[in-house]
Amino acid sequence: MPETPKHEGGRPPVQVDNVETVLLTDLTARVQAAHEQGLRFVTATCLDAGDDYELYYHFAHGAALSHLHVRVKKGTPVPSISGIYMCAFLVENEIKELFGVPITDIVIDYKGHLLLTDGGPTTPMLKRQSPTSS
Amino acid sequence: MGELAWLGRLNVGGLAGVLILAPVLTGLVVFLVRTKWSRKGIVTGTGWILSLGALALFGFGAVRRDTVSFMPPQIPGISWDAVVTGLDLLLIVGFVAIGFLLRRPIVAALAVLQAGLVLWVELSHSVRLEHPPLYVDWLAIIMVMIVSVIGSIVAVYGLPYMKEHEKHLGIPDTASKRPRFFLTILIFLGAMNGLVLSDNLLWLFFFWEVTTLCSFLLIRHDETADAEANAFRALWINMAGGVLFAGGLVVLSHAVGAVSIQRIVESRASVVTNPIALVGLGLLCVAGFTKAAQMPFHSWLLGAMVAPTPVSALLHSSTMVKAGVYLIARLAPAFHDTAMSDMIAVAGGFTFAAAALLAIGQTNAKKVLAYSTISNLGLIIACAGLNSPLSMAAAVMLIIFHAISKALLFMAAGVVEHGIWSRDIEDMQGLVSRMPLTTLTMVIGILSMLLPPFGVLIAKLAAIEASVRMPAALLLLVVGSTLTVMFWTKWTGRLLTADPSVVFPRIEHLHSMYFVPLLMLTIGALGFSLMVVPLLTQLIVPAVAQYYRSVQSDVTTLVQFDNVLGVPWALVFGVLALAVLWPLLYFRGPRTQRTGVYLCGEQVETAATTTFRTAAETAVPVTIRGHYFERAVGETVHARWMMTVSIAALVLMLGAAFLQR
Amino acid sequence: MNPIALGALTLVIAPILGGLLMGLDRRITARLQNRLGPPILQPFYDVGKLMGKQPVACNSFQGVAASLYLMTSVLALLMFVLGQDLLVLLFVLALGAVMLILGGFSVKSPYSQLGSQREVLQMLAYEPLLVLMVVGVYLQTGSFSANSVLALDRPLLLTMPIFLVTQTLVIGIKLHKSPFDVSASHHAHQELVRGIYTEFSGLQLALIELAHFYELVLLLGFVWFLWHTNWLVGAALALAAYFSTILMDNVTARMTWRWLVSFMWTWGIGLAVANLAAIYFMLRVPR
Amino acid sequence: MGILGKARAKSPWILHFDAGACNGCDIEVIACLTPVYDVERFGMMNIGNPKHADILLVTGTCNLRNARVLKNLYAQMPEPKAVVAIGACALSGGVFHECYNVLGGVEGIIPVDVWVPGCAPKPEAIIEGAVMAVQRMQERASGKVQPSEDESEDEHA
Amino acid sequence: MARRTTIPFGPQHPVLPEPIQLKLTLDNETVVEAIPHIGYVHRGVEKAGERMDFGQNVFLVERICGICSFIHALCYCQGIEKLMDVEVPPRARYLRVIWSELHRMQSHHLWLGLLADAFGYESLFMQFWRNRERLMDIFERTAGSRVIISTCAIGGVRRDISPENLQYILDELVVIQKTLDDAVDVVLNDRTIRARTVGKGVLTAKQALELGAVGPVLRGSGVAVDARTEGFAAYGELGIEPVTEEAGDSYARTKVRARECYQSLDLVRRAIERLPDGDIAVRPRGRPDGRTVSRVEQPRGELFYFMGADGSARLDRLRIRTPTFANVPPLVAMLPGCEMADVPVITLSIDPCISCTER
Amino acid sequence: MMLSRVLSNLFSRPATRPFPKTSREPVEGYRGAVEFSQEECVFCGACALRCPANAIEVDRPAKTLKFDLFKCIHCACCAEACKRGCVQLRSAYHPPVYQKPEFEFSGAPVLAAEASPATE
Ligand code: SF4
Ligand code: SF4
Ligand code: SF4
Ligand code: SF4
Ligand code: SF4
Ligand code: SF4
Ligand code: SF4
Ligand code: SF4
Repeated sequence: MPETPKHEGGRPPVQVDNVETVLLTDLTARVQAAHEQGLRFVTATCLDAGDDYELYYHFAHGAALSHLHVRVKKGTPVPSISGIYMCAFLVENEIKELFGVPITDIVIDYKGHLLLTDGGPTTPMLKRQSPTSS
Repeated sequence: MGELAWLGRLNVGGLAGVLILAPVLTGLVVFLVRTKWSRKGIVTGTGWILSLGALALFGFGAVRRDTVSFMPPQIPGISWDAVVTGLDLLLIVGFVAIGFLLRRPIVAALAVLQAGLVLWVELSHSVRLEHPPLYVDWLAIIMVMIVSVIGSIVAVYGLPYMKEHEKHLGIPDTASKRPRFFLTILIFLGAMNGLVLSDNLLWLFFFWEVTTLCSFLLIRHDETADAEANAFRALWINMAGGVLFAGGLVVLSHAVGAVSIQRIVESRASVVTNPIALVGLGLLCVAGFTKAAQMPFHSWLLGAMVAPTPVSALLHSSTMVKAGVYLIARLAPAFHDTAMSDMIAVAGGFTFAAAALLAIGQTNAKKVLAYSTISNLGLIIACAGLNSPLSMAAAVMLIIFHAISKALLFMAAGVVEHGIWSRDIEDMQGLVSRMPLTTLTMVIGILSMLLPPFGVLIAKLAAIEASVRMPAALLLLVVGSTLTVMFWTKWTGRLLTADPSVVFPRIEHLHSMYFVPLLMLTIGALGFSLMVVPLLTQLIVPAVAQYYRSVQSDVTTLVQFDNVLGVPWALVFGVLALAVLWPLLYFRGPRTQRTGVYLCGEQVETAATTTFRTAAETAVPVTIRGHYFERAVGETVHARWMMTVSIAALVLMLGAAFLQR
Repeated sequence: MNPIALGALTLVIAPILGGLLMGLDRRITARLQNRLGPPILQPFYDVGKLMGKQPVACNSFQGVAASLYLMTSVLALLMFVLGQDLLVLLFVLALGAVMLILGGFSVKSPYSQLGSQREVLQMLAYEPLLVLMVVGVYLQTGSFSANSVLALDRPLLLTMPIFLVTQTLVIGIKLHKSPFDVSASHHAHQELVRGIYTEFSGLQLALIELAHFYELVLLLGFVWFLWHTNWLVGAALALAAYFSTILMDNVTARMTWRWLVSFMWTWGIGLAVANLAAIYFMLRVPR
Repeated sequence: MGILGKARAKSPWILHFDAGACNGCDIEVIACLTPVYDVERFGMMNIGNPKHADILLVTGTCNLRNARVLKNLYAQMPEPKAVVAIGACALSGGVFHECYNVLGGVEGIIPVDVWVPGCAPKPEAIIEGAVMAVQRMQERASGKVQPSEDESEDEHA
Repeated sequence: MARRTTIPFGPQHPVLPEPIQLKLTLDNETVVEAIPHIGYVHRGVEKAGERMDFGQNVFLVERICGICSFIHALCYCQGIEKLMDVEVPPRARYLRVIWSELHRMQSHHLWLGLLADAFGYESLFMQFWRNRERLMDIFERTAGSRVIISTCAIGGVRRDISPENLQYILDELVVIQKTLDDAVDVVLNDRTIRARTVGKGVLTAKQALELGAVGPVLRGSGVAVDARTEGFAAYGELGIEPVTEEAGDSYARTKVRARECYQSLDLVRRAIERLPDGDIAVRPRGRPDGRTVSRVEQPRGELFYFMGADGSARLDRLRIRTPTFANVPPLVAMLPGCEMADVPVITLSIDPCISCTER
Repeated sequence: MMLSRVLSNLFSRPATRPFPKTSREPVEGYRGAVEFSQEECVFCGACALRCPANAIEVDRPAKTLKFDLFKCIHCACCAEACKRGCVQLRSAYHPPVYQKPEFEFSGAPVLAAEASPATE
C-alpha cells in the first residue's frame, strides 16, 4: 500500500484528553503528587520521536484518566517512578529494554532481560535501529 | 563344647579383675608414656585385651550355663569391700574438691550428701555384706561384651580423631591433652565393666560415680566455656542422680535389709507388698533415669554434644546412658507386676515419643543423634517397665542393637564432621557424592535404627507387641515410632540428595583407623540383624529366662510362630538384598541414559545440572532446605509442658509404690 | 492350601486384581465427571508402555528405591495371605514407603524433594492408624497374626466399626486421592508436578505402579478382614471403601499437608483410640 | 513388539508446552481433556512432566527464551517419543511470523512429527494429530521409520 | 536461618498452562519471595502493529490472546474509530456486547475450571469446562470459529447473528445457567474449597489501588472500577453495575468472577432482547490520524490501548497495556507469606494471562 | 451438592462425543480449510494484499499463486477480498499432516495438487 503524505485528511488529528506536559525535572514531584491524591497508576507509554523520547504516564481516578507527558532527549537519564509506584517496575523495565531509555533505579531491575534474551534483538522498538543492535 | 570345657573352669574373679582393672592400668601407662606409637599400640592392645576378656567371659557363661556370684580374687590383707568404700570416699572427696575448684558449691554439697548417705548404709547394722559382691549372668555378659567390644572400637577410632581434633583446634603436639583423654576413656571402660558385674549396690554405686566423673572430664575436655558449662551440668545432674541412688540405698537397706541385687530380687514377694521397699527401688530407678538422660533430666546429654565425637559415641552407645537403663532392667524382676512398673513404662514411653518429636526439629546432626538416644533409652526403659519376658527380650535386643548402630552413627558423623567441618544436616546434603563410603555406613546405620529387617526395629516391634496390655504405653510407642521414622527419613534423604552430574562418585580416602571401626560396626549391624533369630534363641531367651527365674514366667512362648520373633527374618533379608542388587545391575552402563533433573525446562545444561535460569537471565542454583517444622516441634515450643509431664510421671511413679495391686 | 502355592497364586492374581480395580477407578472417575473414560485395562497398558521406555535415571539409587518399594509391597501382601504377623507386615510396608521417599529425596529436583518431604508427613498421618487397627485385631484375638483373625468366628466390624472409616481414609491417603493428595497426584496438575514421582521414569515408574497394584489389594484386604466370616460381605465392604475414596476424590479439593496431619492426628487417631478403648473395656483383656 | 506395542499405542502420555502461543491453541488442547472430547478414552493423560511423557504438544511461535526450554523438555523425554506442532504459530509463526522476537515456529528447534494447521485448530484436529503422532511413534519404535533426528533434516532440506 | 529453598516454579509447569516462571524462595514451605521471570511469550506485537496496516491489525491484536480475543479487537477498533471519527451502527454495538459478554462468560468458566484444577478438584473442573463447551458451540455457530472469532471490524462487526441463532443462544443460556448454578454453588460453598481460598492472598483496597490492580482483583478488594461503566458499545444503554466483594482474598476474587458470569448472562439476554435492526457495519473512510487512548473491560480487567497515527495506513505507535500486566505487581506482593501449596491458587486468583502480558 | 452432581453423572450418559468414530457435521460458516478455485483465479493479488499472515503469494506477471497453509490463520480476509469468489473457506477443518503440503498453482496447469499424502 503506498504511503500517503501525513495529515492530509480534512480533520485535525485527534488528541488525547487530559494530558499535561511536564518537564523531566518535575516528573518525580508530579508523580508523587498523583500518588498522594490516590490515583491508580495505569501504565506508561514510550514513543520514539526521532531525537527525543516521548513518555506518557497514565493515571486513573475511578473511571477518569489523566496523563503526564514528558519529552526527553535520547540519552538523558530518566528517574524511575517505581520508588513511588512499585507497580511501575514492570513497564519501566520494558521501556528501558525495548526503547533503550536509560531509566535509573528501578526497584527490580531486570537489566534488559525482562522480555529479551541474549542473542536476540536489542531495543527493537526504536524506529531506526542503532548500528549496534542486531 | 567339649574342647571348650576349660572355659568353664576359668577364674571368673580374675577375669573380672582383668576386665575392670586392665584398662585402668593401661590408661595410666598411656598417660605416663607419651609417645605416639605407644599410645596407638596400648589403646589398640587394651581393646584386644578387653574384647578377648569379654569373649572369654562369654565362653565361660556358655559353658557354665548358669549364673555365678563370686568374690574378687583374694589377696591377703586386703578387704575389697574396704577398698571400694575407701575409693568411694576418695571419689567423693574428689568431687568436693572439684566443686571448690570450679566454684560450684552445689557439686560439693551433692558430694557431701552422697558421702553421708553412703556412710549411713555402710554403718547401719541391718546390712549384710556377706553376699559375694560380683555376679555374672547372661545380662551381665552381654553388657560386658558391649562395653568391651564397642567401647574398644570407639577408643581406637578416637586415636586418629583426637589427632585431627587437636590439629583443628591448633593445639601443638607438645601440649596435647590426648594422654589424659585416653586415660579417662579407658578408666571409663573399666568402670563400666565393674558396674555391670557388681551385685552389691554399694559397689555398683562406686562405679556409677566413677562413670559420672569420667563423663564430666570427657565433656570438659576442650575446656572452652561451653564445654565447662555443659560438663558442669552433666556433673550436677548425674550427682543428683547419685544422691537419689544413695537415698534409695538407704531406704532399701532398711526395708529389705540387703544391698545385693540378687537378694532384693529374690525377696520380691516381700518387696512388692512393702511400699517403702518399692520407693527405695523407685529412687534407684529415678537415678537410672538421670543417667539414661530421660526427661526431665535429658538436658545433660544434649549439652554433652560439645565434647569431641568419640566421647559422644562412647556415652551414647556402650557406656554411661546404658548404665542407667541397665540398672532399671536389672532391678525390674524385683518390681514385676506392680503399678510402679507400669508407671515406669509410661514414663519411658513418654520420653520415647517426646524425644522423637523434638528430634524432628533439629538441624544439628549430633543433636538428632542425642535425641534419638534419649528416645531409644526411653523405649528400653518402657520395656523394662512393661516387665514381661517379651518386653525384656526387646529391651536386651535394643541394648545390643542400639549400641552398635549408635556407635556407628556417631563415628560416621565424626568422620563427616572432619570431612565437611560441620555438624549441620543441611550441610550434609548430597554427602553421598562427596563421601560415598562414609555416607553408606551412615545410611546403613540410620536404616538399621528404623527399618525392618534390622534388629532395632524387630526389637521395637516386640516392644509394641509386649505393650498391648498397657494401652497408654502402647499409644506412646506407636506415636513415638512413627515420629522416629520421620526424622531419620528426613536426614537420610538429605544425605542421599545427589547432584545428577556426579555419575561415578570418587570414593573418598578414609584413614584406616576410621575405616576399620566403621566397617566392623557396619558388619555388626548387618550381621547381627541377619542372625537375629539365633541371637534370640541362643542368647536372649536364656538371658531372659535366667532373669525371670524368680518370677516364674513362661519364656518358651517367646519364640512362637505368630509373633514378631517368629518371622523368617533371614529370608526377608535375602529377598530385600535381591531387590537392592538387581536394579544396581540393571540400571547400569550405556543402556540407561543419565539425565538432568526436571527444572520446569529452565535447567542450565552446561553448568552444574541443578542450576536454572531465572529473572534477568541469571543462572541460579536450586537450593532445597530440609523441613524441620521449627514452629511446630521446636525445642522451646514444647520444653515447658514436656518438663511438667515428665516430672509428674516420675512423681506418679514413686506414688504408685503405695498402690497395692 | 499349600503356602507356596498360595503365595505363587497371590503373586499372579494380586496385580491383575489391583490393576483391574485401578482401571475401574479411572473409569468410574471419568463417569463421575460426565466423561467416557479409558478402557478398564488402561493401567496395564500404562505399565506395559512404561516398561518399554528407554531407561532414564538421575542416579542409580532410584532404581533400587523403586525395586524395594515393589518388593516390600509384594512381601507385605504375601505375609498377609500367609497369615503372618500383621505388625511386621506394616513395617515392611513402611520400609517400602521410606525407600520410595528416599528415592524421591535422592534427586536434587525441587518437586521430588518437596514431594518426599510431604510424603513423610503423609506417612506420619496414616501409619498410626494402621498400627492401631492391628492393635484392635490383637485386642480381640490375642495375637498379631493374620491367621488369628480367620480363626475368629464373628466379624471384626461389629467391634471395630470406626476402623472401616479410618481404613478408608488410609486408602485415600495411600492412593493420593483428594483431599489427601498433598505429595503427588495422579494427574500432575499440582504445585509439585508429580511430586515424589517426578523423577522416576520408565521402568522405575512401572515398578512403582505395579507396587501400587499390590498395595491396593493389601489395603482392601485389610478392609475385607473386617468381615472375614463371609467373604462376599467382606469383598463388598472392601469395594464400598474403595468406591468411597473415589467419590471423596471427586467431591473435595486438595488440602494442605498441615490440614492432613492435624486432621488425622485429631480425628483419625482420636476416633481409632476411642474405638480401641471401647473394645478394651468391653473385653477386659486379661493381663 | 506385540503386547508392548499395543500398550504403547494405548497409553500415550502427553506433555503440553506453550512456546509463545496466544492461548487460543492452549485452551483447545485443554479442551481435549474435558468431557466433550475426553482424550483419556485413548489412554492419553496430560502428565505435565517430560520424564513421563510420550508425546509433546507444542503450540506457539517460539522465541529464543522458550526455545531453550523446549529443547530441554524434549531432551528430558525418554524414547520413544513424538512431537506434534499445533496451530499456525507453531507451524510458521502465523500472524506473528514477522515479529522481532519470533523464531517462526517449532521447525528447526526440535524435530516435529505431526503438524496441525489452524488458528486455533479444533480439538478434533488436535486429537487427530495426537493419534497420528502415536502411529508415528509406533512405527519408529518398530524400526519402520528413521529416528526423528535424521528425518527432520532431510524432510526440509 | 539463612538457609532457604530456592526453586523455579515454571516456565513449563502443569498448573501453569502458560510459560512464566516464578523464582520462589521458601522458608520451609512458606514463600518468602517470588520474583517473576517472563519473556517466554514475548513476540513483539506492538512493533508488528506499526508494520501491518491498520485494518490487518485487528487480526493481530485478536491474537494477543485467544481467551478474550474479541474484546482486544473491540478495544482496538473503538480506538481506531475514535481516530477516524466513525459512528458505529447500533446493531453492531449490541452485537459487540453479546460477543463480549459471551467471551467474558467463557473466560470466567475457563478460569473457574482452572482454579478447581489448581487445587485438585477435577470433577468441578470438568463441570465448568463442560459448560464452557456449550459457549464454544455458540461461538462456532455464530462466528465461524471457536476461539479466535474474528467478528469485530473497524466500523462494526463482520457477521450478523441470524434470528434462529439468537434463539439458539437464548436456549443454550438456559442450560448454561442451570449448570452454572450447580457449579458456582460448589465453588462458593464447598468446605474444602473455602479452606483453600478464604483468606489466601489478601489484598486490601488500598494495596490494590496502590499496586495498580485491575478487574476482578481490584473489585475483589472492594473497589468498584469497571471500564464498562464508561458506556462504550451498548453498555451505556444496557446499564451495568460493577460487581464487588470486600474481602480481597482469593475467595472474594472467585466470587466476583462467579457473579460476573451471571451479570454477563443477564447482559447477553437483555442485549438480544433489545437488539436493534439495521446495518452491522459502516465502511470507514480515510485513515486514522492523531493520538488517543482506548479502554475496555476484559474478563481479567481493564484493557488499555494507546494509539498514535499520522494519517498513513500504518500506525505510528500501538501501545497495549493488558490487565494481567497490571495484576502482576499485586501478585508479587500477595505471594510472600503464603504456603507453597497456595502458590497455584493465589497465582491463578489474578487469572494470569501471560500471552497478553508480554504481547 | 457436588456429591449428588457426580452421582447423577455416574448414572447418566457421558457428554463425550464419540469422535473419531463419528464426527460431527461441520457447522455452517465455520472458517475451516482454505480452498481456491484455480480456474477462476485471475492472479490479481487482492487476497495476498489483505492477508494478515502473508500466507498467499501472488506473482502477477508469472501468474502463480502460492498458498502457505502453515501460515494461514483462517481469518477469511482473502475470501472477503476476492471479489471473484475464488477463495473460499470450507466449513470442514484441515486435517493434520505429517509433512508441509506444497500448494501452488499458476495460470494454466496445476503444479502441485493440494497434497497431504499421509492423511489418508
Ligand atoms: S569439629 Fe570435630 S575435631 Fe573439631 S572440635 Fe569439633 S569434635 Fe573436635
Ligand atoms: S574453626 Fe576454622 S579457624 Fe578455627 S581451628 Fe577450626 S578450621 Fe581453623
Ligand atoms: S495459531 Fe492462532 S490460536 Fe494458535 S496460538 Fe497462534 S494465534 Fe493463537
Ligand atoms: S489464559 Fe488462563 S488458561 Fe490460558 S494459559 Fe493463561 S492462565 Fe492459563
Ligand atoms: S487480556 Fe489476556 S486474556 Fe484477555 S484478551 Fe487480552 S490477552 Fe487474552
Ligand atoms: S484468489 Fe481471488 S483475490 Fe486471490 S489472486 Fe485469485 S482472484 Fe485474485
Ligand atoms: S484465511 Fe486469512 S490468513 Fe488464511 S490465507 Fe486467507 S487471508 Fe490469509
Ligand atoms: S478481486 Fe477482482 S476486482 Fe478485485 S482486484 Fe481482484 S480481480 Fe480486480
